[in-house]
Amino acid sequence: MSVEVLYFAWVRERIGLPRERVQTDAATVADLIAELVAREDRYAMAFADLASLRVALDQELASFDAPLAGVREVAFFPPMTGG
Amino acid sequence: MSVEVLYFAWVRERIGLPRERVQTDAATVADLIAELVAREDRYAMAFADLASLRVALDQELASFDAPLAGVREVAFFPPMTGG
Amino acid sequence: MRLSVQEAPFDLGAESQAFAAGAAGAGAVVTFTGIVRDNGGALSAMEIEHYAGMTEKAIAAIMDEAAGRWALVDALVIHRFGRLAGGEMIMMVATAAPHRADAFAAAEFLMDYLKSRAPFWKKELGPEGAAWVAAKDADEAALLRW
Amino acid sequence: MRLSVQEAPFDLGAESQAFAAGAAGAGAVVTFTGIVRDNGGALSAMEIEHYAGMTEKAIAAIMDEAAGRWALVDALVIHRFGRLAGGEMIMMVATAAPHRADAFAAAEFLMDYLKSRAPFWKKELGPEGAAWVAAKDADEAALLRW
Repeated sequence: MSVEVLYFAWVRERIGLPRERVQTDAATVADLIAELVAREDRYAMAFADLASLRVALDQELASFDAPLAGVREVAFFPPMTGG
Repeated sequence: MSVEVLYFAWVRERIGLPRERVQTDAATVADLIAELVAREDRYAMAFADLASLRVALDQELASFDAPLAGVREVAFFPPMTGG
Repeated sequence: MRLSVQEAPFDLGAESQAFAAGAAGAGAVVTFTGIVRDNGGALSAMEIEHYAGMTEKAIAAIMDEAAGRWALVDALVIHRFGRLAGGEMIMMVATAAPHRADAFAAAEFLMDYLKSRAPFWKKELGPEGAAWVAAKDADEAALLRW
Repeated sequence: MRLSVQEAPFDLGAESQAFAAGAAGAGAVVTFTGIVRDNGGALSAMEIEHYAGMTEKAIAAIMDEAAGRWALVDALVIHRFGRLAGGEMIMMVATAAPHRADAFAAAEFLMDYLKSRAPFWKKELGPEGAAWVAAKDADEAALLRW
């Protein structure tokens, strides 16, 4: 399947792009991260510390073990600092 | 001695005036109240329930057993409802 | 810090804007505005009596207390007296602090103390006549949290 | 209820005045305004990134949650993104309720959730360069009280 993957803040800066289309057979968010990390160092750097990362599936906060089936948009970002 | 006595809100309405000069030898606020209550029914009505009254001496909240020596202004009023 | 006890209406927009713009170093500004409730469309009016002289002293003491407890950059209290129609603004409080927790806490503290320790008395003028607003036990209890 | 995620500045005075005037039946209006702190006179700037699309949804969900928990007459959230200079207003929240406790609680709740659950990220641009603002443990902990 194909998902749109978005990156924000320092995740975007480390990976070097704001979004990309990814072909994947990953069953969960964690599987998708493992695939990305295996690609290149810049992904490994961005995903080095999952405790400092958050993920949203179709614009809803989710956990790293959430399934990807049916998901169109995955976003990775640091803890939010609004307000 | 002579003190200025002020009344506010329903205390003022029951007694029928906003302020008056009072000649008194009362040692404490409670003594002053006793003298006023002995004067007329309207004072007795105003001071019938001390739990629903507050007193200020020279514009500072005080208690009913506070001494009156040196005090120039005594004010009686119900619990405040500002804000 | 500024306090004003006045009969005239105040301009919430202008006061809020000027307060926030003047609070150098603040990261957080909180305002509270009290309004005469129009009870279900039946516009009531309110008469606010106060103890001229003591009012300013009591509010200044409350503001000093707040400034001692929290890291405030600035604070403002405006409280009206006299006759107010339903929907009119009775009073406002504004606090400015580097961080939001201090601004919120100080504003709530000021409101709790203004409710029960500043010498104002409200009389509601409704369709069935006039009645002094009774102090609420909850308002007195609110002071215990500080 | 109204929410706006925008790059343009907003007018705190006009927004506060219009919000309070439009909140029929409210006795209490609370506003919170977040401002870019100028650190000791050394004016810094801030770049705010956000997740267009999710931002509005997340804020709307937070506002619905607040409306379900407290007796609110109205609520407003305005949050900016893009580049802001020191002293500029970042965002504001306003709540209107019959009574002050609800207005204060809802405003604090909205702020706590906007801090940690709305997809905004702040980057501070200071004299020594740019740095992403780290989320504070205290902000995450603040959510536990609701």
